[in-house]
Amino acid sequence: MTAGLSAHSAAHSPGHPAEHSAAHSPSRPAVRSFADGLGVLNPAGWFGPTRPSGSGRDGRRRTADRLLDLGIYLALVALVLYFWQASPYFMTQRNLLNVGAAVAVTGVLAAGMTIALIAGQLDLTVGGNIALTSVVVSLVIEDLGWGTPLAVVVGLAVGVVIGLVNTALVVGVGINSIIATLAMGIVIRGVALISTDGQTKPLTNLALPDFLQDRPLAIPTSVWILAAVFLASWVVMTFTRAGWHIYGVGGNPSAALRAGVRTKRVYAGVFVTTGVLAALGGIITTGTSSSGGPNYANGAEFDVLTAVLLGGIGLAGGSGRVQRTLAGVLVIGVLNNGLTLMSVNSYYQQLARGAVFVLAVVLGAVGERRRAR
Amino acid sequence: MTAGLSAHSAAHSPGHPAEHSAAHSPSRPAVRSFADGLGVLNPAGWFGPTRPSGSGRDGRRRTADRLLDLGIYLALVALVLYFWQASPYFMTQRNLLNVGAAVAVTGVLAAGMTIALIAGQLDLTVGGNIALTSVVVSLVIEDLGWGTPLAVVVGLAVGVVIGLVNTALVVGVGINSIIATLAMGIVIRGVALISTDGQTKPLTNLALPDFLQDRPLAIPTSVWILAAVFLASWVVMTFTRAGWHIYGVGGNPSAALRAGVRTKRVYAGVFVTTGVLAALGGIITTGTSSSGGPNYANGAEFDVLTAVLLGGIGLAGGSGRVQRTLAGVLVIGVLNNGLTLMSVNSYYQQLARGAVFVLAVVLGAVGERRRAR
Amino acid sequence: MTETTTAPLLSAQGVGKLFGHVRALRDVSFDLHAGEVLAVLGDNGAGKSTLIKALSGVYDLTEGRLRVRGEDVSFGKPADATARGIATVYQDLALVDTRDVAANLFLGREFRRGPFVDRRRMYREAERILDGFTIKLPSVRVPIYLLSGGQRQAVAIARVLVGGADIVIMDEPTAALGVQESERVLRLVRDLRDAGKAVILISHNLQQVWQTADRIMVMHLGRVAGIRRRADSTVEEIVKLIVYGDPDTERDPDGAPDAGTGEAGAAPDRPDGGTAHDPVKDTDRRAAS
Amino acid sequence: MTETTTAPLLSAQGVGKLFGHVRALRDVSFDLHAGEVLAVLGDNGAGKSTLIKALSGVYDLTEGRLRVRGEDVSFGKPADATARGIATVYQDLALVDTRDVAANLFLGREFRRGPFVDRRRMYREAERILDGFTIKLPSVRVPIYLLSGGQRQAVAIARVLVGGADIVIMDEPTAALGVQESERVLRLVRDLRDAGKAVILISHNLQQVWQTADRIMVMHLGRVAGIRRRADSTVEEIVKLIVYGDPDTERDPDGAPDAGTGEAGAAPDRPDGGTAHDPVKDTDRRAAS
Amino acid sequence: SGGTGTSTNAGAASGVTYTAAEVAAATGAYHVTPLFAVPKKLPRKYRFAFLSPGLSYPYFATWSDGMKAAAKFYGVDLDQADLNFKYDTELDQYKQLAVKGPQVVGSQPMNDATYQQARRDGVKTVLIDGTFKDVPHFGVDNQQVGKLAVDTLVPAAKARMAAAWKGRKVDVVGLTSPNCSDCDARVKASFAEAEAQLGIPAAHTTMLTPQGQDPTTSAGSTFNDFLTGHPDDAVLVVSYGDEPVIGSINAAKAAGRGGDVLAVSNGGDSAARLALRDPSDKSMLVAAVDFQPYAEGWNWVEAAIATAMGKPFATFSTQRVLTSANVDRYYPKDGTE
Ligand SMILES: Nc1ncnc2c1ncn2[C@@H]1O[C@H](COP(=O)(O)OP(=O)(O)OP(=O)(O)O)[C@@H](O)[C@H]1O
Ligand SMILES: Nc1ncnc2c1ncn2[C@@H]1O[C@H](COP(=O)(O)OP(=O)(O)OP(=O)(O)O)[C@@H](O)[C@H]1O
Ligand SMILES: [Mg+2]
Ligand SMILES: [Mg+2]
Repeated sequence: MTAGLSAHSAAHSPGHPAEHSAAHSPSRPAVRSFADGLGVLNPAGWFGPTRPSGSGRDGRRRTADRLLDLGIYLALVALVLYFWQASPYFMTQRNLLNVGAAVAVTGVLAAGMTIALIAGQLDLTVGGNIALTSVVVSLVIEDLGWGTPLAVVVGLAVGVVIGLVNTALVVGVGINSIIATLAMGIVIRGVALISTDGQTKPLTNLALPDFLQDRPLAIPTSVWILAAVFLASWVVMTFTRAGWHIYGVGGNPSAALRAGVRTKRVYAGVFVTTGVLAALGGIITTGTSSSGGPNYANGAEFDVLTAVLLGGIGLAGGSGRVQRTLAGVLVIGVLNNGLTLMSVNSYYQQLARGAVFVLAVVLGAVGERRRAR
Repeated sequence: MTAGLSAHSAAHSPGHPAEHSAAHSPSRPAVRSFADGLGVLNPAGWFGPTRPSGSGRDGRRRTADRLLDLGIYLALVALVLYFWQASPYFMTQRNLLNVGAAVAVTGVLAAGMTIALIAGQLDLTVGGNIALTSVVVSLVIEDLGWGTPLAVVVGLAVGVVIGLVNTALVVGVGINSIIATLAMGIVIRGVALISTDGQTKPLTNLALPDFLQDRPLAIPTSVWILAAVFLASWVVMTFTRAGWHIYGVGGNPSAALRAGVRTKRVYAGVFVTTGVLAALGGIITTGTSSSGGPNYANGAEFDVLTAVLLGGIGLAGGSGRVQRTLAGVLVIGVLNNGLTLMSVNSYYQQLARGAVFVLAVVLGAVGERRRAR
Repeated sequence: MTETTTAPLLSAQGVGKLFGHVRALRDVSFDLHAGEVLAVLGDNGAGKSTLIKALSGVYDLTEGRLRVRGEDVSFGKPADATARGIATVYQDLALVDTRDVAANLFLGREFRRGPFVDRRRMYREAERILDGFTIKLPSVRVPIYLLSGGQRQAVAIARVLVGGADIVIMDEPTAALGVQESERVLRLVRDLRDAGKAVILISHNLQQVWQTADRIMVMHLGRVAGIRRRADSTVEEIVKLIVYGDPDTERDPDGAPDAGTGEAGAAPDRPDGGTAHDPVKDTDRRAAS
Repeated sequence: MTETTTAPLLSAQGVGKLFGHVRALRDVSFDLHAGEVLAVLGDNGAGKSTLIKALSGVYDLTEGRLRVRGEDVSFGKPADATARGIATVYQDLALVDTRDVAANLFLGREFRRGPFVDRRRMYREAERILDGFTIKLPSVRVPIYLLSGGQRQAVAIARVLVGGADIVIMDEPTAALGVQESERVLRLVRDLRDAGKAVILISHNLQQVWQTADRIMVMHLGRVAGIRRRADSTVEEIVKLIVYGDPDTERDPDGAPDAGTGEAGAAPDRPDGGTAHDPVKDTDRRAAS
Repeated sequence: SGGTGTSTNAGAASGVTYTAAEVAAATGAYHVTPLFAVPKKLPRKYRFAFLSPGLSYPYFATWSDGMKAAAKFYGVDLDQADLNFKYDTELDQYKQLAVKGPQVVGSQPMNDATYQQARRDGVKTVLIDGTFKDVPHFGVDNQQVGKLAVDTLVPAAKARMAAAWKGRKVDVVGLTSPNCSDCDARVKASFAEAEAQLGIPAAHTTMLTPQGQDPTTSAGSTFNDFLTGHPDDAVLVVSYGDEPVIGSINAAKAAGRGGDVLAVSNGGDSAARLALRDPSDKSMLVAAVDFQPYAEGWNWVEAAIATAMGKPFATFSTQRVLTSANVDRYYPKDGTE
């Protein structure tokens, strides 16, 4: 290799000097000869999309860029610090648990939406799903008298069915998931409204509310559920084949299919997951409000999308982390909580929420740019 | 050219036999020789995205496929025929004008959203924009007493400012337009809420309501405005350089830039257009409700998106027609009107709307598939 | 050269493929033996990509049958072909840009340990395999989008080695590569052959084919125009097969009217069978699936 | 061959381009005269695409200057280059798939009649121009996505003729084409030259370059390794320039360890300067803008 | 103000008009008191139109049920449109219903454009729970609702402030709903009244707009935040409806602040009735102002008939306040459903 070439190479992959290859004692002689030139080629890539490269791996990156990458976590820390000094009540165990309980349903939905976005899909039926599930669970408990555990199972089954219908439209018929789930969401809420004739169905059997208002180890059940959902999502997406396949299918569906991933099954799994998580949200809602309501969670899909986008997920699929979404959800929760603690006028609260959102995405875009420089 | 090759060619472009080229007397000898082989190559294309080809140009296309392509127009006709026989009130001039008036604001917004989608962008600030505009116009008329024409100008200026802010975020900072406008929408509604302290601001000066309730040539002003907006959108998108550039920028931004199109200016024009059209919607709303309300048009962006998607626009940019959007808007308007005339329970109306939407997109997807076969 | 008299590893018999009313393949038959490189040549639209997609389980056949190691097979999906020991390097590489090298190498066949993926083992194995290539990758934990084109190509090829496949199909593996890199890929192809695997190599570069292939199959308008042992053929014959689908046809003289811009001293306008000619050069579109 | 002593149409002097800390071009100087074809060769990453993007106004220069017809120019955007009579055929063709042929041909310079585009005139002109190509297009009202690759390539090239540019830059116009189609494109290049235009042709196919170019500029690691008149050079010299950036260097013998899989009778592993060698073959990534 | 005089038994010659007893019997558990003695034989076939604010909201859905039942009972045609809380579309919705030529149109609230259009069309208007210009109306409007809540609170609040809460800062919290000007208006009316009657300054009033999936839970967590931020204060809670108040009571209970909260809810929906029956809520939930939406809906049809006939209708005398003491009497069937 000429000096020129290796200098060129070193400029792009500094941690991997050209000498590296010489140090090997290859274990597979048959392929050993396929080698050293490949590392020194045009690092900007020829085939793929023109993503930033090169500079992403060099030393400079480890300063402002890393900070910007941590954006949403920093925003969360900054808000916490601000409210901590601004209100003596903020940093108390009770208040923090309140924040957790307040974002439980949004968080559960956001976990599902994150998985869907990683798979390159969107599920906008979640609001209707919550309404229908809450109505069905209440009707099953009150009118059929089937008992709460069975009602919960029925509620989750509603989520599964919605997930399968979405799968049929998106995978079977081939409709873009934004359009398919937008339309299905209207239908589902119509069904919920018809089931109770527009009325809220209050629970008189309080097993579900009692369960959800319980505080095992001093932590509300809904916070436990939130934590469990995020833990499970993180484990599945990071450590299981299913999660790896979801990332693969989202990043390049055709490549995943050709690599032997059963992509239809993956999509079905994703829509069933978002459906079941929304149904879980509906069950939590039923418990915490002691009632099922066909008007519940109106527009919830867009609130959830806001939280997920705040976490900085890519819209193209194949990337995103549930832990960032959790941070996004908590930013919204902390903001609502802190502004209320400080008795900020509710119209200004709305402005503040919007402003934080704009700020977060601007910082995210600036970070993206610095990386692409 | 061998017989085999020309047979191959004929299979793909039957209307253009290989003999065609021989019939020419080329006017530019310098390039004449660059010729006949190019027409007979692999018709599936090598570089581009794998869009359907070939079969799109053959005879079979002109049957069921054309019908499916006309889907939204057929849906509109079918609904009109159905309601005509179902309700004696439907097919009256007065009722049809009411349908027009009822969809005026949605239609004006939908024209803007269509242009944005053709440009490959989305503007989700339109709901907040209507609210802010209506509030500003009312405040200007009532509290500043500036007179209605000036107030209208101020209202449109609000739309321009919102469009420019969106441009700054999307083009300047480089944020995805879905995220940027979702965030800005929250901010804008916050500003509207603060401006009137959450209250509706009624008009006592009735120049604007009177203007909008006027019926020149027996047609309500708002219908005239709707017609003018769609006519203008159609003319601009079909017959002007600006429109051609919007299609170009939406279809392939990088190609349009390299072809000398000033893409940033095009995007700015698009966002200002959606902003101004939303402001126009806000002004119509102010007039037809005789008041400005910070809660007006809540979630309007998604209603509008539904209408536009019903028109069958592609989400990828570069395609779509305002006349199809108008049909989508009218389908929603006719459906709402007809179901109300027939006194259908509101929950079943919701279900019917959802079902028509699902049906329309399923038919659209089936048509798309047939074409791709 | 390494052709044997044993049963073929892969055998296609009368294979055909219809897309609606377009007949992309008809009556394609050939055998592939262990330890040989079969090059597939043909002009644009000849059906090469369709053929390899059929062999890889991306498309199902409309006619004919495939046998692998003497058994009739039918591939409903790519995973079925993989299970039969067929590995494909697609021209678009088929990598997931957002995932790291190891995740791409093992996509669809991740190692597991109980219910979880065995990340450490995959990273270790990925390092081992790519160390075998002595390729300079920053790390097997780097996402693909940060890699150069050559590095990506290497990862795509390494996927073949992960599965332990013995039938390897490569669709224009050198189309995007420069001189030295192309050579290395071709050397890998020969190494695979020498390790007893069967390789199908699609290329438009006759010179590279000549360096590498044992047999050459030329396709023309969806048919097999001819199969030749490289050692028994000439470049001229192959070029004629590619262009006319027939080794004996002379070009129809009025195929393209002469522009009369005649340029003394310039190279001839048409392939004249000279060895210097690079007959076909092509880039496949992004593979449809 | 057609080189003249008149002032160059285009002249680059000490042109350099930095991406952050990556120096993609440094000190590139050359002249381009009317009625000549200048081929630009170079290995992957040599800077060819960066250079033509700088000449087309896609990138602005960090160093050096450009002169067109003797005047200093500075291109802030592609439209500035177009206005100076520079037209570029990008390798990704830069067509808008959803728009029809005429809209693509005239994109950015639509004919107008009052406030409106003159559609009839554009359709008429588009037909006239493409009739000149005697290309079989279904109609100039067909959207690009329905066209075959060759038809698309023709539309992209026809764009050059629409503007009446006299400096034409083509980035691998034949990369996706088969034998006959490549020939036709090269013939068009020569036709353009003969019509007095100046053409810059980027290609990795030395054989094609040899058929077409008057002068050859080889780039290596962002620099000009050398400019040769084709008539005065040899393929061997050009290959050395491409690979080593220097016509005299002999290959470093331990550049790549020999695998020892030696194959008697096989073609040599490395370019040996034989005319049969196709030194570089490459596909550019989708052009970034 | 709207209806004048009492016509309930004015023309109640037996068999000519429906009697209060007949109406009470027809409405069962809702036990509606008629506003107008409707003739059994109406002068003509009437057609009415009503613009419902949002039928997905249970309160308005119940209104609608009452109207539909009354229309059936009295033999009039009724068309309803659902504004879906898009009040800005009222005029358009009105016009669509006006095609059928109704004699009377009703809505809540009504804007000037719709009012003017109805006048131009010669359609009479009857408002419910709101006032507009000279339009006949009944029920309680936002100002009255806000005042009524505080009226109901005052005795209990004064007692507390004189005893357990003596010397403590007393806040008034108004729970509203996002994007609901009417809700905000009610809450603000309560604030004004609390200042007038209890001397609580504006600075000690806070309007909260809970964000979440359902009104009960979201109000609970937001109110919880408020309690956390005001650990030493006593709080009077008002709202636009029942569910947010129930949420806030639940939150206070969970936070162990039951002694610091007094609340009145508006509406008298099932959620409030359940809470009134719950002994653990007794110390906090003073009362639920019972709007009897079903009765109001029923009454609107009577008022519309009266208006169409050019007759006056009786003054609506709701202000029925549900307490733990009387809830079983007014809603005897609730518990057994
Ligand atoms: N999905 C499809 N639908 C319809 N026709 C198709 C499809 N895929 C391929 N074809 C047709 O089949 C024929 C063979 O195409 P194929 O892609 O296999 O050619 P190829 O030899 O790979 O050509 P190239 O060298 O251009 O890649 C062509 O005529 C093509 O138009
Ligand atoms: N936008 C960019 N940002 C950073 N570096 C870049 C950018 N574009 C090109 N480069 C670098 O500039 C150098 C020259 O790239 P260029 O694309 O001009 O090469 P090329 O000669 O066209 O190669 P190929 O034959 O592979 O297309 C490479 O090292 C590349 O990594
Ligand atoms: Mg191919
Ligand atoms: Mg290049």
